[in-house]
Amino acid sequence: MMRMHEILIAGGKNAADLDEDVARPVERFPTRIWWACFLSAVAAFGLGALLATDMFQRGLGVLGLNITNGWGVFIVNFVFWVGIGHAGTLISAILYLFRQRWRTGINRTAEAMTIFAVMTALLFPVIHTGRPWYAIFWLIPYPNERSLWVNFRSPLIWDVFAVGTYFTISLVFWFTGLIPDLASLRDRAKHPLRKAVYTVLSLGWRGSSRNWLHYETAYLILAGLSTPLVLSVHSVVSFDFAVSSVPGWHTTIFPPYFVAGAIFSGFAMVVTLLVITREVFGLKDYITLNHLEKMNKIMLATGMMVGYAYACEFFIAWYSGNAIERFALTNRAFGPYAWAYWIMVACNVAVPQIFWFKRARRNIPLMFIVSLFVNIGMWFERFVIVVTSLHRDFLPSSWRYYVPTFYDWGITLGSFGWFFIWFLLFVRFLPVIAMSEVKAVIAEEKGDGHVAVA
Amino acid sequence: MNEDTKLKDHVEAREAVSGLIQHWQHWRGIEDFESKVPSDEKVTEFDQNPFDWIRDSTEMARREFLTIMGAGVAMATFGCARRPVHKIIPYVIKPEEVTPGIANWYATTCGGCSAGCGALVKTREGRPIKVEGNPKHPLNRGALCARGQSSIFDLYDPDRLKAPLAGSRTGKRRQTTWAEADEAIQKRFKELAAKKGRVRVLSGRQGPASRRLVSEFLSIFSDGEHVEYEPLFDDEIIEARRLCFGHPSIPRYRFDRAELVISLGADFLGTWLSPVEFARDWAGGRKLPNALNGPNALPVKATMTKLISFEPTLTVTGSNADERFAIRPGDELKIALALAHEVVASAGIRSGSSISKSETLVNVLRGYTPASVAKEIGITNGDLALRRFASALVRSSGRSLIIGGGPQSQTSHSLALQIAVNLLNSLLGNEGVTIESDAGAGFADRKIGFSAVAKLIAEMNAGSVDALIVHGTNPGYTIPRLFEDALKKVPLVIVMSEYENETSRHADYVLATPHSLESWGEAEPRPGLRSIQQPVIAPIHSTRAFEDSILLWTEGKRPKASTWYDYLRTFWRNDVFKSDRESFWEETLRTGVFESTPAPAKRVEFRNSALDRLGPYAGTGNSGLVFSAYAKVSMYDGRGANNVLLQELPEPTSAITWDNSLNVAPSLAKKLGVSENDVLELSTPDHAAELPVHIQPGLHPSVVSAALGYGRRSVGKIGDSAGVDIYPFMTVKGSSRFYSGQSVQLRKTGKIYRLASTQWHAVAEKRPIINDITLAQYRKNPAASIHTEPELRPARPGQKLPTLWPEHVYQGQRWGMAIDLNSCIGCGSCVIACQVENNVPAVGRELVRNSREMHWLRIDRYFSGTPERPDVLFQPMLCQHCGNAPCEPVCPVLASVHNDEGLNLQVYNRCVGTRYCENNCPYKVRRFNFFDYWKSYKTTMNLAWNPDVTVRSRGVMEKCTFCVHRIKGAQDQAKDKGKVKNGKGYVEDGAMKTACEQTCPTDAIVFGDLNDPDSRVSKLSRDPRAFRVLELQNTQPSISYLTKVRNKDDAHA
Amino acid sequence: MHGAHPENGVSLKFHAKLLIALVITGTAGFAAFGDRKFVVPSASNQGYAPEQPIPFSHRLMAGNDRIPCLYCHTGADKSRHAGIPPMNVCMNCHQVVKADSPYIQKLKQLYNEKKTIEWVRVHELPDFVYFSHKRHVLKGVSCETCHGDVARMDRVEQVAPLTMGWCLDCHRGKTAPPEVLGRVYPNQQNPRGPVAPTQCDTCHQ
Amino acid sequence: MSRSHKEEGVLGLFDDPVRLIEAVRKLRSLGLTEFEVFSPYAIEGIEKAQGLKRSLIPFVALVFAALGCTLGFYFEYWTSVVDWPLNVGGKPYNSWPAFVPVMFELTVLAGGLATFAALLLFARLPNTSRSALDPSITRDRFAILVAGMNPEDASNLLTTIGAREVRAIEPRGWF
Repeated sequence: MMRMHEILIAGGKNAADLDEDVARPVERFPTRIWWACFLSAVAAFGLGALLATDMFQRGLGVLGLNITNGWGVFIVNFVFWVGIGHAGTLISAILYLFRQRWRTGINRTAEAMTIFAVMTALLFPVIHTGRPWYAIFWLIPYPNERSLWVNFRSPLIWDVFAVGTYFTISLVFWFTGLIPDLASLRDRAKHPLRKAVYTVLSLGWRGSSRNWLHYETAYLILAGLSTPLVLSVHSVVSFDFAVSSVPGWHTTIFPPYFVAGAIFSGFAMVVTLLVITREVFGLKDYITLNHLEKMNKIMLATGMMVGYAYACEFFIAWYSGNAIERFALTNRAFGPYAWAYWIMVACNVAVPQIFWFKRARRNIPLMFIVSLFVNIGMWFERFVIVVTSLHRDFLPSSWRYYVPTFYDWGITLGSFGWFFIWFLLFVRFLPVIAMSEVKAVIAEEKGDGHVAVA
Repeated sequence: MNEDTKLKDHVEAREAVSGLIQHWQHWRGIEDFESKVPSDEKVTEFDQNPFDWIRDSTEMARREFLTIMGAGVAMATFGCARRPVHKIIPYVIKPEEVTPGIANWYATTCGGCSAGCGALVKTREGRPIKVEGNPKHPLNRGALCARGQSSIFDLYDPDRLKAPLAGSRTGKRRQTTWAEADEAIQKRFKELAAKKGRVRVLSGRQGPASRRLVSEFLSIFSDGEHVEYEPLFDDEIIEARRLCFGHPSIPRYRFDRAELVISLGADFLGTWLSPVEFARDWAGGRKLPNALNGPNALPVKATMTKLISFEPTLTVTGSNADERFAIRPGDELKIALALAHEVVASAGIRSGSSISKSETLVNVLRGYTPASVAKEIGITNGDLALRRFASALVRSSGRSLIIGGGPQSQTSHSLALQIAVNLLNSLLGNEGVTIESDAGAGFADRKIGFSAVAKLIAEMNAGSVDALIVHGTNPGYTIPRLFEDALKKVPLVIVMSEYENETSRHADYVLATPHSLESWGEAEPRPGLRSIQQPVIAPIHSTRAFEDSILLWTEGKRPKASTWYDYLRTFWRNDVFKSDRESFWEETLRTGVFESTPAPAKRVEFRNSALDRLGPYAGTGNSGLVFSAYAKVSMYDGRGANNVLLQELPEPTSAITWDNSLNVAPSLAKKLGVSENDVLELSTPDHAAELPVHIQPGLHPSVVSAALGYGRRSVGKIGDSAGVDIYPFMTVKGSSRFYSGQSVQLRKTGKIYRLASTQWHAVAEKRPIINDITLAQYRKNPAASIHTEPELRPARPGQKLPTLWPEHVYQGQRWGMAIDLNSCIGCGSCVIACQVENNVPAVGRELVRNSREMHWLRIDRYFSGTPERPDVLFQPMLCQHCGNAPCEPVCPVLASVHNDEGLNLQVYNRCVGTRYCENNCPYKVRRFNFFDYWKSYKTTMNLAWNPDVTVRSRGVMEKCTFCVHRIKGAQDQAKDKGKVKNGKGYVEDGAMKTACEQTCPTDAIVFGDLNDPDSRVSKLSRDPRAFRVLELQNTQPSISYLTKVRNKDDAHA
Repeated sequence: MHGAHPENGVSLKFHAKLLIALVITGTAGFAAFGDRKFVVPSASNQGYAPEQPIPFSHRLMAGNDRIPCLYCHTGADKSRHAGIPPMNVCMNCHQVVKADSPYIQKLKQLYNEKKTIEWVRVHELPDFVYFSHKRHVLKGVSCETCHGDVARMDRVEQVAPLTMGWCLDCHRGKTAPPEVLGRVYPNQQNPRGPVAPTQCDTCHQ
Repeated sequence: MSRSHKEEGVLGLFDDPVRLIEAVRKLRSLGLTEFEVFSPYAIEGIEKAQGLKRSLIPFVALVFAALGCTLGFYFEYWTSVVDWPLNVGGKPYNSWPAFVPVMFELTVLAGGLATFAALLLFARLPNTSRSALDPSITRDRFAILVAGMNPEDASNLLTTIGAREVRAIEPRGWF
C-alpha cells in the first residue's frame, strides 16, 4: 500500500541532493530574473499605495462607485484573493489527512501563497471604507471610552473573525512545517550571521524522536483544525452576499459554490506559480509532471462544480417563481454586463474542459495558459456576482451602471504587486519545498520505508 | 416647531425686527456662537465651480475638526488628541428676543416669484435657516413650492452683489459708495426734471405701496412712466377679458369649486400664475373617502375633480391629468372651439346667457367640428374624446373650468385662444362661479406681460427715453437682443438688482438690492388680500432696497416718510387698515397677512363683439416640426438660476438636473435616428442653438420642446454653467411675443452631451412598488390592483407574513408616514424642503451623472400606457423606516439601529463607511458622502446650515431621519407642558410635522404616531388603498402609500 | 525519567512560565486598547484649562459673591445652550463695582467700543452630539455634576472627561447623582437603575 | 538560558532508518533508558521502538477549543443582550444563530494556537542555545546519543549495534 502509484521524485535524487537543490537559491546571490520580478512588483505596489493615499485624502469619490453600486472592484479583489488563499491549506491539510503523499512536493509553496493571498485580501476591506483609521479599530470589539461594541449579526464581523483566524492558523501551520527545514538550513550555513538567523527561526530544532512525536501530533491536529476552517472561510465570505436581501446575492447555494470556486482559483494560481518556480529554480525533479497533472485533474473537477453552480442558480431563480430573482439572473446573462458574464463562463467552464485529455494535462505551456484563463475567469465571477446583482435591484428607479476608474484598476494592480513582493521574498529566503517530508518520501521510494510499516 | 410656539414667536416678531435694525453690527460675530461656522474662515470667492468635486482641492479645513469625530482627527494626526482652540463670542448687548439655541419665527411674504405666498422664516441667533409656508395665509395655507423653499440659499449666495457698482457699459465695473452713486444719480435727475426729461421705471410685479411710491417719484418728471414686466405672463388673458367682459384683469380661478377642469396648455400645478394656491384648491377636490372622512364615506359614492389636459410638452399638470393629449402648440384654439361647437350643438345656449346665437358665432364655430379638428390635430378617435368631454362639460355646467395659456402654448393664436376660453366658460355659466372676476384689480389689474414692455422698447429705440431704472426683472435676458439693443440708446440706465445680470451689463449704475428676507415689502395676491414682507435679518451686504433709493431720489416732493419702512407703514394705515390703531400693524406682523372682505364677485356679460376677433375656421397650420418652450418648476423664468438646490432639483417629468434638454417624442427620435444625449442643432430662421436630446414620452411626434430659464450669461458661478438659453427663439410680432409655435429645423451635430439624470429607468416592471386604478375600479373595489403579480402578493397592511422571530413591541409612540399617491403631483417642493431642513448638500452636475445625488427624499416617476399617451406616476421615495430594516443587521459597527419609537437611526459619527447597508436597502434611499461636500458651502453659504442637524463628513452614510430633530423638539416642548408618557414627551397628532409634510401643497404626506389608532397616519395606513412598497420582502415599512386613482371615463378605463 | 534525560535541556516549568507570561501580556495589551493612553487617542479634553483674555474668576463670582450660575448663564434652563453672558450683563455690576481695576477698565473700554471679549471655549462637545442644558437642569442635575466645583476655580478647567462612556454611565444610573435617582425612582429605598434614555438619537441626530 | 546544563555522551551515527530502529530495540532490550534518537524526518514506528508515551497535545487542543467556543458565545451574548441591548433590524437581542460563525472561528483559533503552544511546551522550544549534535543529522543521517555511560563502553555498544561512526560529545553550549 505504501508503494507510490507513480514516481514523485525524478532523477534518482537522494536526501543530500535534495538539500543541495532546495538550498541553492537560498544560499546564492539572487539572479537577474529575481531582481527584475521583485522590482516590478515593488513598482506596481508603489503605484497602488500612491493612489490609495490620494484616495484617503480626497474621498472615495475618485472610485467608480455610486449610490446604487455600493461595492465594486475592491470587494471583488477581496473575494478573489481570499479564494486564491484556499489551495494552500487545502493541499497541506486535507491532502495530508488523506495521506496524499504527492502533496509534499508542492505544499510549502502553496501554503506560502495562501498566507500572502490572505494578506492581500485583508487590504481591501480596510481601504474600501475610505477612512481605514476607523475601519481598523472599530471592527474589533475592544473595551473603549465610548463603551460601544460591534454587531455580531453582521457578516462583516464574521469576516473579520473568519479571515483573521484563517490567516493566524495558516501562518502557524506553515511555520510548524518550516521548523525542521530551517534547522537543516541552519546546519548547512557557513556564514555566522546566516547561521544565527536560521538558528533563531528554527527555534533550535534538533530532530530528536521525542520532538518528532509531538511534532507529528501537533501537525496532525493543525491539519484537522484547518480542514473545517478552510471550508468555513469562503462560506463566511459568501455570507456577505447570501445573508443580504439583494436578488442575485440572496442564495443558499453560495457557500459550497464559493468554496468550490475558491479551490478552483487556488489551484489555478498554484499551477501558475509552480510552473514558473520549478523552471526558474530547477526543481523539476521534485515538482514533477505527476504533481501538476493531479492539480489539473482537481481544476477540471472543481471547474465543473462551478459550472454546475452557474446552471443551478438559473434553475432555482426560475423555479422560485420570484420575478425579481428571475430578472436578476436574466440580467446577468443578457443585461448590460453580459460581456463580463460570458467571459466568466468561457474561462471557468469551457477552457478547463481541455484537461479531459491526458496530453493536455501534462503539457506545461498549455496548463500555464489555462491556469491564467481560470484566474481571469474567477476574478470575473466575483465581478459578476458583486456588480451585476447590485446595479439593478428592486426599484427600477435606482438602476444604474458601474464603471471602475483608474483608481480602482491602479489599486488592484498594487495588490498584485504586494502579493508578489512577499512571494518573491519567500522563494529567496525560505526553502520552497518541504524538505523533511520529501526525505521521508525518498526513503519510501528507495523502499526503506517498508520496515516502518511493519 | 409646533403651532403655539410659532404663535409665541410671532408675538416676538415686532421687537425682533426693531432689534435687528438697531443692533445689526452684532449679527456678524454671533454666527460663531454655536453654528458650524468658524470665525477665522476667510470670506473668499470660489476659484472654480464649487461643485466640481473630482477636481476638488482638499486642505484639512479647520471645520473638519468640528464635523468629523475627534478621535478620527487624532488618528489622522497621530499624537495630539487635543482639539484646536475655539473662541466663544458673546453679544455686547443681547437682543431680548434672542436666546441662543432657540429659534425665532417671523411671518413674511415669499420672494420666490410674484405670486405672493405667505411665508414663515425660522431664524437661529439671527440667521434665517428655513423658509416655510405660512399656515395662516389664505393663498398657500402653509404650503410652499420648491422655489420658495430654496430661496434661503439665494440670501446667502456668495455671488450676490455686495455693494453698488458704477462704470462704463463695456462691463468694466468699479465698486462705488452709496453716497457717490446717489450724488451722481440725483444730479442727473435734477437735470432731467429741469429739462422735461422722459424717465421710465421698469420693474417686476409690484405691490400697491411701491407702485404709488414710484408714481410719486415719476411725478417729478414731466414724462414718467412705470412699466411692470413678468416674462411668463400672458397679457392675452387680460386683453381677452377686456374684449369679452370689459375689464382688463386676470380673474381668480376657483379650482376648489370645479369638478371638471380642462387645461389647454396651462401648467397651473407647476408654473402658471399661482401654482401653490391652485394645487391646493385642485387637490382638495380629489381627496378620496377614507377612514379620515368617517365611516359612512363609502368608496361607491367617491367623486373626484377630473382634469383633462391638452399640452405640447409634458408638464407637471399634464402628468397629473386623468386624460392627457399631446398636441402641437397652437392647436389649443381649435380644441377650445371644437368643444364650444359641440357644447352649442348638443346643449344650445343657456337661457339668460348674454351670448346670442348670432351669425358670427355660427360662422366661427361652423368649421370646428370635432371630427375635422381631431383629424387635423392628429388624435386617434379624438372626435369621440372631444364629444365625451363636451357632454361632460355640459353635464357639469357651472361647475367646470377651462383655462389656457402659459409659455408652452403661447403662439400667434394666444389671444384667440383666450377669447375662445372665455366663450366656452360663459357658455357653460362658469363665469362668476369657478372664475371670479372683480370689478377692481384681479390677479393683475394691468398688463405686466410683454405688450407693456413692447411699447417701452419702441420708445427706447426711438431715443425718447432719457433715463431708465430697471428693478426686479431682467429683460436683458428674457428679451434678448431686442432689449439689449434698445438699452444702448438710453443715456442713463440704472439697474437695481441682487446680482450682476444680463441687463445690468448695459447699465451705468448697478445698485445692489437686498434679498426679500432682508427688506420690507408687500404683495397683493388678489383683491382684498394683502401680504406683508418683513426683514428677518439685517442686510448681509451693503445693499439698499429699491424703494429706499426711490424715496431718496424723490427730491423736493419728498413724502413725509423718510424710510421705505415708514412709508409702507403709513400706506397701510391709511389705505389698508383705514384706521390709526397700532394694533393692526402688530397683528399683521404676527400673522403676515391682512384680508379685507373682498368685493362680491361681479356678474359679467360676454360681449359678442369679441367674437369678431375669432376668424372663421383657420384650416391646417404648418405640418412640419414645431417648437414649444416651457418653464420648469425649478428654473421658472430663470431667476433661480444661481441656486444650487434648484439646479439640482430633477425635472419631475424627465428627472434631468443642471441642464435643459431638447425633448423629442420616442417616435420622432426613431425617425431622426437620434438617441438620448445626442446633441442636435435647433434652428429657426433667426436663431440656432445646440441642445442634447432627451427622449420624452407624451410629446406630439411633430413637436420638440425645451425649457426656458437656462443658459444665463452673467448671474454667477452656478447659473452661468447651466443649460442653453431658449429665450432667443421667441418671436415678436408687434406688441405680442410668442415662445412657442415656431417651425424649426433639426440638424445632427455628432456631438454627445451627457445629461445629468437622477432616474435612468422609468418603467415599474410590474413590480409591487406602485399602483394605480381608475375611479370606476375604485368604486367597485378600493383595494383593486394592489400587487398584481400573484407570486408577489404579500400580506395586506396590518396582516403579517410569517417570520422567524417575535416582533419587537413599541410602547409609547411609533412614528410612521402615509403618502397619498393620488394627491402627490411630483412638484418637488418636499425634496427641497428636506434638503434645506437637513443640511443635505447639492453635489453638482458631474456627480449627479455618476449617480451620487444626495437627496434624502427623491420623487420616482414611472410611465405606463403607450409612449404617445403615457400615464405618469409620481412616488416620493424616502427611508421607509422598516420594522425589520435590512440595513441594520449588516452594519458591523451598529451605526444603523432602531430606537424605541420605531425610527431607523443612522449614527453618523459611528459609521465607518462599509456601504453594506446601502447595498442591502431594497429602496436604495441611503446616501453616501463620497466627498466632503460641506467644503463647497463656502463663505456666506455656511450660514444656511441648520444647527440642529449634524453636518456629515466624507465616508459617512446618511438618509432620511423622519426629521428626528423635529420629533425631539416637539417632545421637548411636550415635556415642558407636562404632557409625558412613559418618560417621554407625548407629541399630539399633527403637533409636529416633518419638513416634507409641512410644505406639501396637496397634503399628500401625513406623518404621525402609528400606535395611536386615531391618528391621521394610522387611519390612512388602514385605508383599503394603502399598500407598502415591496411588502413581499417583509421589511415592514413604516410608510404606507395610497393607490393612485385616475378619473378616466369608464369606457376608457 | 524525563527529568534526567539529556533532551530535557530546559525544564518544563520554565517553558510553561514563558508561555503563560506571553499569553497574559497579550491579553493585557489587547484590553489596554480600550484605554485612551494606548493605540486609540482619546477624544477627551479632560484637564483643559486655557488662559482667558480677562482672568475672570468663578471663585470670586460664584464662590465669594455667591452669584447663582443662572444669573449669567441665562440659557441653562431654557435652551440647549447655557450661554455666555453678553457684556451688558457684566456691566450691570461693573459700572460701579471694582471699576478701577485694569481688567474692568479693559472690559468697559471694549463695551463702549461695542466690541466683545473673545473667551476661549473650555467645555466643548463635538458637533455630532446634541446636548440640551435645559433638559438636564430641569431634571435636577446640578451644574457641578459635569462642570465640577466651579465656585473653587480661578480659571475654569474641564473636570469631567465628557466622553460618551462617561455620559452613558450617568444615563444608565451607574454614576447618576442621588438627587436625580431619587427623582426618577421616588419610592425606593436606595434607588438604582437607568435615569435617562440611551437611544442613539438621544444625543446623535 | 541553560548554559549551565551540561550535555555529554557518545553519539552514534547511522545511515538508514531500518538499522536505527533495530539499534534502538537492542538498546532497550539491554535495559538502557538514557539515550536519545535523532533523525532528519519523522520515522514511523520509532516511538514504539523507543517506548515513548502518546503526546498530550490532542487533550490540550480539545480543552482550549471548547473554551474558545463557550467564551466566544458568552462574549457575544453579553455585549448584545446584557451590556447594551439594541433593536437591530427587528431581530431579537439574542439572535444566537447569527453568533455561530464567530463561535466556530474562535473555537478553531483557540484550538490551533493552543496546539502550537503545546508543541513548543512539550518540545522545549524555543531553545536556541544548542547546535545540532552533527550537521548531517538534519540532512540525511540518523543518530543515537547515549549518556550516563563511560565513553568506551558506549562507543563499543554503539558500534556493535551498527553505528557507522561513533564520537564523544564534549560538554559545551552553543557558541
